[in-house]
Amino acid sequence: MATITYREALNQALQEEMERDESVFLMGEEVAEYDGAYKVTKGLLDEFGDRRVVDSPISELGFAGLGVGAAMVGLRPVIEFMTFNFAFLALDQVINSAAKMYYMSGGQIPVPMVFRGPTGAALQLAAQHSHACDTYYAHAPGLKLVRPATPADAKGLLKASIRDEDPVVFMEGEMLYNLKGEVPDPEDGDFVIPLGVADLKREGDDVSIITHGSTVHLALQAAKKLEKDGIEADVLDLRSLRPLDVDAILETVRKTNRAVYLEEGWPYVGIGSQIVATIQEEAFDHLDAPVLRVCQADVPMPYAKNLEQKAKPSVDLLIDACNRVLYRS
Amino acid sequence: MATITYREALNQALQEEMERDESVFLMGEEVAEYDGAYKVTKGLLDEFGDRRVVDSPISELGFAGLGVGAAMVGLRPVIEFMTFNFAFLALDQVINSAAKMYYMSGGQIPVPMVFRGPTGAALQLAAQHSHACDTYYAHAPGLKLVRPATPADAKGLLKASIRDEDPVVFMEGEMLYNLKGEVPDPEDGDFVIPLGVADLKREGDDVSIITHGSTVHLALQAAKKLEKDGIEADVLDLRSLRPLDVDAILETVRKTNRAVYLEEGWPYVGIGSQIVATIQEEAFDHLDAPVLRVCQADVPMPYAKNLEQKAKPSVDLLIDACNRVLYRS
Amino acid sequence: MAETQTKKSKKDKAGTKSSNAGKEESLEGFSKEELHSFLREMLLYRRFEEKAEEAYAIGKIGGFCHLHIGQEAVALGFIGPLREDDYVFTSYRDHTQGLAKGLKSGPVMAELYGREGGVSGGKGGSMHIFGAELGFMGGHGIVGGQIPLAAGVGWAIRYRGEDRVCLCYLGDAAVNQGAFHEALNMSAVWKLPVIYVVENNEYGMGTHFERVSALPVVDRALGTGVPAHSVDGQDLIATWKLMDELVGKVRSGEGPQYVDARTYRFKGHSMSDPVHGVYRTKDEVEEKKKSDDPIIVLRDRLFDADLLTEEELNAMDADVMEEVDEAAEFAENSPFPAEEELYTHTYAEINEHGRLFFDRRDR
Amino acid sequence: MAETQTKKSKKDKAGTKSSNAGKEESLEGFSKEELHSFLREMLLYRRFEEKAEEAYAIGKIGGFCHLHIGQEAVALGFIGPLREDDYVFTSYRDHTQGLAKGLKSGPVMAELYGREGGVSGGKGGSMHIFGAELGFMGGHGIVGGQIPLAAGVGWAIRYRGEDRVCLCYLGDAAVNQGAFHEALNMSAVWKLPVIYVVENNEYGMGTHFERVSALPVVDRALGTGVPAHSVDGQDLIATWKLMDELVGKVRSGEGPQYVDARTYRFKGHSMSDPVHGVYRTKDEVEEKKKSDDPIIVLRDRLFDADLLTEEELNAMDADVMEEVDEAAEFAENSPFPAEEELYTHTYAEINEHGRLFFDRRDR
Ligand SMILES: Cc1ncc(C[n+]2csc(CCOP(=O)(O)OP(=O)(O)O)c2C)c(N)n1
Ligand SMILES: Cc1ncc(C[n+]2csc(CCOP(=O)(O)OP(=O)(O)O)c2C)c(N)n1
Ligand SMILES: [Mg+2]
Ligand SMILES: [Mg+2]
Repeated sequence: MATITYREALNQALQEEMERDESVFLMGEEVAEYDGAYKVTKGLLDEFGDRRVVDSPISELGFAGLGVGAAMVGLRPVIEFMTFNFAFLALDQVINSAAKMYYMSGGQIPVPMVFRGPTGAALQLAAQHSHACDTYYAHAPGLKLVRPATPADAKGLLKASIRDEDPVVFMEGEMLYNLKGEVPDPEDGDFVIPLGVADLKREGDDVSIITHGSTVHLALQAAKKLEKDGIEADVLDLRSLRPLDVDAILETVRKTNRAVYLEEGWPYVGIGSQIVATIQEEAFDHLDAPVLRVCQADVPMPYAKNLEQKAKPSVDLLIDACNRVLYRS
Repeated sequence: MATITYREALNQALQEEMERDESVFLMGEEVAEYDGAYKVTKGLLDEFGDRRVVDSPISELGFAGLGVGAAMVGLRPVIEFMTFNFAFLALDQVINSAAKMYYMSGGQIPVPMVFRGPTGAALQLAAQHSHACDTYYAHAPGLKLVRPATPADAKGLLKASIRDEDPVVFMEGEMLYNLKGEVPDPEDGDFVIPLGVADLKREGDDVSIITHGSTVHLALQAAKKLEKDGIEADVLDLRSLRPLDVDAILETVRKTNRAVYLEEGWPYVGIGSQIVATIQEEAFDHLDAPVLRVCQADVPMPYAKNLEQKAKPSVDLLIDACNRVLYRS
Repeated sequence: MAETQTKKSKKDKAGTKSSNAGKEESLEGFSKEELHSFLREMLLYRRFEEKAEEAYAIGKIGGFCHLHIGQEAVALGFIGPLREDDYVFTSYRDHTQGLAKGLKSGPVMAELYGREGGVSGGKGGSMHIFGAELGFMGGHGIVGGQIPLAAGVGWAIRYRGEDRVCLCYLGDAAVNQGAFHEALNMSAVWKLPVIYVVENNEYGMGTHFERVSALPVVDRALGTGVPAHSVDGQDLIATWKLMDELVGKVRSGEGPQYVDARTYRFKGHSMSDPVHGVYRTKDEVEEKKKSDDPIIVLRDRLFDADLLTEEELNAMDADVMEEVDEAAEFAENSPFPAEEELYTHTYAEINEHGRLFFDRRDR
Repeated sequence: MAETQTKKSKKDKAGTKSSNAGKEESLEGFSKEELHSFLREMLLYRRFEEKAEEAYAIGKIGGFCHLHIGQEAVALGFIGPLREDDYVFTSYRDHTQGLAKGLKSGPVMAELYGREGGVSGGKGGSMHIFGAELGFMGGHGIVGGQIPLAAGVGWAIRYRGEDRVCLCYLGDAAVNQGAFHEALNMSAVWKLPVIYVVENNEYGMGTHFERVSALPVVDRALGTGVPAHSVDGQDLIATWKLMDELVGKVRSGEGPQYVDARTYRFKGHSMSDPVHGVYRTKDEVEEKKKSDDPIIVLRDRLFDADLLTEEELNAMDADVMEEVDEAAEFAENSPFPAEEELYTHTYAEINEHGRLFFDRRDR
């Protein structure tokens, strides 16, 4: 085990998969000469050359579609969106081409590829650059959606995503790139985490905090604080949203009988609403309180520091929600 | 009261608002010379001329953005998407420009406009042309989202949407254009239905069927059948999804203690998931059974007639869900 | 196209075209056999579409159905010069291009019928004809959506160091899409082996191209750096020859090419639309059918060159009519897809863990 | 830009430029007063951005902050010739264009600080400067996103029969967006009164334009039918003159225009990026700063024409420095927005019925 950053973990995954499989290539804005806007692709141009690590023009729709086309004939493109904020421009190709191709061709044309990049708010990037975009991709059958929260998950899940036969939307946390964590050494063999397995990042019997992506760390902080107050929380990190580990969700809810969903995105028709629906459909009798949700405020993200802080989901809001499902407030 | 079609009702609304307000204009593919792909804009070119009824190139991103720009300086564009299937191409302008402009300009620049067109599956149009797109628009604060199910609602709500100071996504049912219904005569005064008021389309005490858009009619059919079986259903048509008439939802649920959400769209992170979340957050103790959802099958829409029928939500599936929340199955 | 067999026979013309006397059995470098196969092929497309029209009228085919009638030379003229391992993309107006790339008429018709025996198993329908093994890459319903996909296949060809070519059809109206600009630019920058062909039938649904563009189609790629060409797409021989030349350039690494192929559609935009209306007159359409039918154009050239007799033509037509009838029969006899097929092909890989589908119906 | 006040003074040059002797107090048709105001204005932009840089370094400004240093003549040269009731759009690199359109430096700085006194009340920040009353329409963060918006304002001008003009800046990298192609085509078809100006600083972040385009910037609009022009955007006078001419054309109904304005950015792409690196060398930047600084270019022309003394320049600079200091002070003293402002301005109309917000926090 080595302690490396989330960024390095992603970089290792890309490097290993490109080495393993000649059909994998990277394309996106600034991924080659600049080493990636967030330096995730650092060194890959040097190692693999400009055939396999390619700087694109600022043409999100175009290069997303180019990736889909290349995947249609068997390459395994990894298309980087500098951030998913810009991928709205490409959404037609992601939904109408990538997600539907295999189906509408009656199984003739799979689209094995990854769309990856950071999502969610960073610091004071304001309305157009602070968007947690999960909902837009989770909704569409044909896509898979992966959201790693730690360096190890980032590496293991990216490798699995690149090997998957379907189009995978792989969303990284814009604020996680410098996060450090233990990751198995490359020498110790191929480290792949299968999609669809949630990870219980902390155990407790009193309340289930379910979450995904960057907010996993917020959940862990809140759980620590709750612990001081005598409350033990399960923190379940879903890791992928399609496939979704429904069993793990039901298990924690059946244990604690109370749950809060925490996410970076907007509440209305957010991922949390689906998880709430799933829980109440499948564990209705196990619930001692309504499942509550803690999300971004339902507004475009403001720039001002104080407003932005208030807009984001916080440890305090989460603790408050936990107290409420425990009827302690 | 005259009995007119949904199409005519929309046409009347456009005609009246254009007559009332010089700043309203229509733009979209085939809206002028061709009278609209679905003939909604019939006759308007003749009446208002090609300054106000404008055929656009096939440039969804471009003309959606053009509409936003025109609204930024006070016009009231009504932008027609031939269908919302094609609006994925324009989503960046709808979300990143229209929805966020007023906020990020600190209230300097409102965007009073309507994006309208049909959504949902028609008959055998296959994967790329059969998309109920509600989720994509409901999620984003800054947008309003309206979904009329009857001619009267179509007229009254479109007039309200055009007059609204914010960007309104107005989704029509592709299968509803020929639907007939009573609509107040133009001579009897301005017929406007405010956004945010759900309509109880049928009353019953046993179970709440909550829905929006084209599936309202499916719900009414199911309710009739259930009646024969001694079950009386409330059928609540939400009519707009932002603003959402939460009070009406809670009222019916508090009365019947059992609810089913019916919608055309996909289930995962669908509108229904949000309504379920809302109900369980705000009427948890009133629920005698989990709220169930009936949606399109979670697959891209197939072309074959039999598969398409199976993919769509149906009266049978809805009745089955009602029976389940009544614990009758 | 009833007039195919009644219009002036070769004999009327025989005396006037003395220049053909004593010629070899060829025309512009094509053998009689080839020329006959061209004519047969285009007749097949025509009769296929007519059969589809019939089937649509009686409810055997549903949804949107866009016929290629009038544009047959554009299908054959651009796909004919390709190798079997080259690729073709097109829009929703895709039946005859599929046939041209080698798909059998039966499975294509069965796809229109939405049957199990259809090329896409009945899941795609008229707008989504696919034949992956033959390099026929669909059949795309979003105007302009196929353009970046074709660039991607071009990318893959170059990536693998192959000498294949990717042909991408698009409609005239599709040049107004941003995707066009983005994909052609990338193609030019990376010298991708893609030939973009605009089937310029003057209209996008009911909108004449001149109403939505300040420049003619051929000039619309000027800002991208992809070389542009024009051709009379109703003239099969001219089209074939241009394509042959372009394929040579592209195969040898010269990079992408762009073609404005003038053509005309004799039917409505789709089966749901009228043939003419406010946007074009009945006279315009009738005039075009007479003067600008690619099948008649080729037929008459063959008559004039003494390379075709009326009997041969009739036999040919009877032959394709039979093929088309068989295609319809094949479609008719093919069962509807099994209901379990609703969920298959959503994903190519059903992951071992987790849930992929969320409708909670029995599967 | 410390060298502004130390570089060769006019006196060194006085003797060599005899052609200026006996001239009126003007240059290329601009009065001395005008010329001084130009120089002061560009100095203000420079000092403003330098102050923003300082403030960013000490954490007063957050997020992305894109400076315009090196590109001042493009701001002034295109906005200067506009009327107050004309409109301007630009990208996220938007501070000095806002100043040029008449926004006060204090409220612009306060916006960068995210304060209540900011032009957008602190909600927009560096990338979203707006001044609706002055026709400054922002400040847009999605590359190319402002292009269709500007076409829309052009549409509205034409719709209302006004003689206003809409100026739309975009970066060189933005010409690769589909939005560019779509919006320019519509502008040409409908003859919209919009002037599209590419601030061609050669790079989009770390990518040189030649790596992502087969054609030079000026040719990239060729496929749209919008007439194209080139100008040296570091030469304020040339830029102003070209714009003046174009504004005349556009105001009189000639339709849209497109300009490739050559310029250069002296700083990193944003405050988070290095000034140079793999994509350009330190030498390249230093050389440009010396030879291609729009302020030095104008200054030296004025020195040479005996229209400026070093003392005047120093006074001018001191003056703008004071203005900029005051702007920073204004920003510093402006409070953070009240917390209740989190929800305001999401909607312009809070409907009487129904719920618009769904986070269930107290509001
Ligand atoms: C993005 C998008 N917008 C609109 C449509 C609806 N539509 C289908 S075909 C068509 C006209 C296309 O015309 P053209 O590209 O000239 O092709 P043609 O039909 O003439 O072959 C339109 C508007 C669509 N399918 N996709
Ligand atoms: C659609 C989109 N893609 C990517 C980005 C990230 N990004 C911001 S600025 C920029 C470079 C733009 O360069 P250019 O248009 O030349 O303008 P300049 O920064 O040189 O003024 C990129 C890639 C973005 N904001 N929007
Ligand atoms: Mg056409
Ligand atoms: Mg640039």
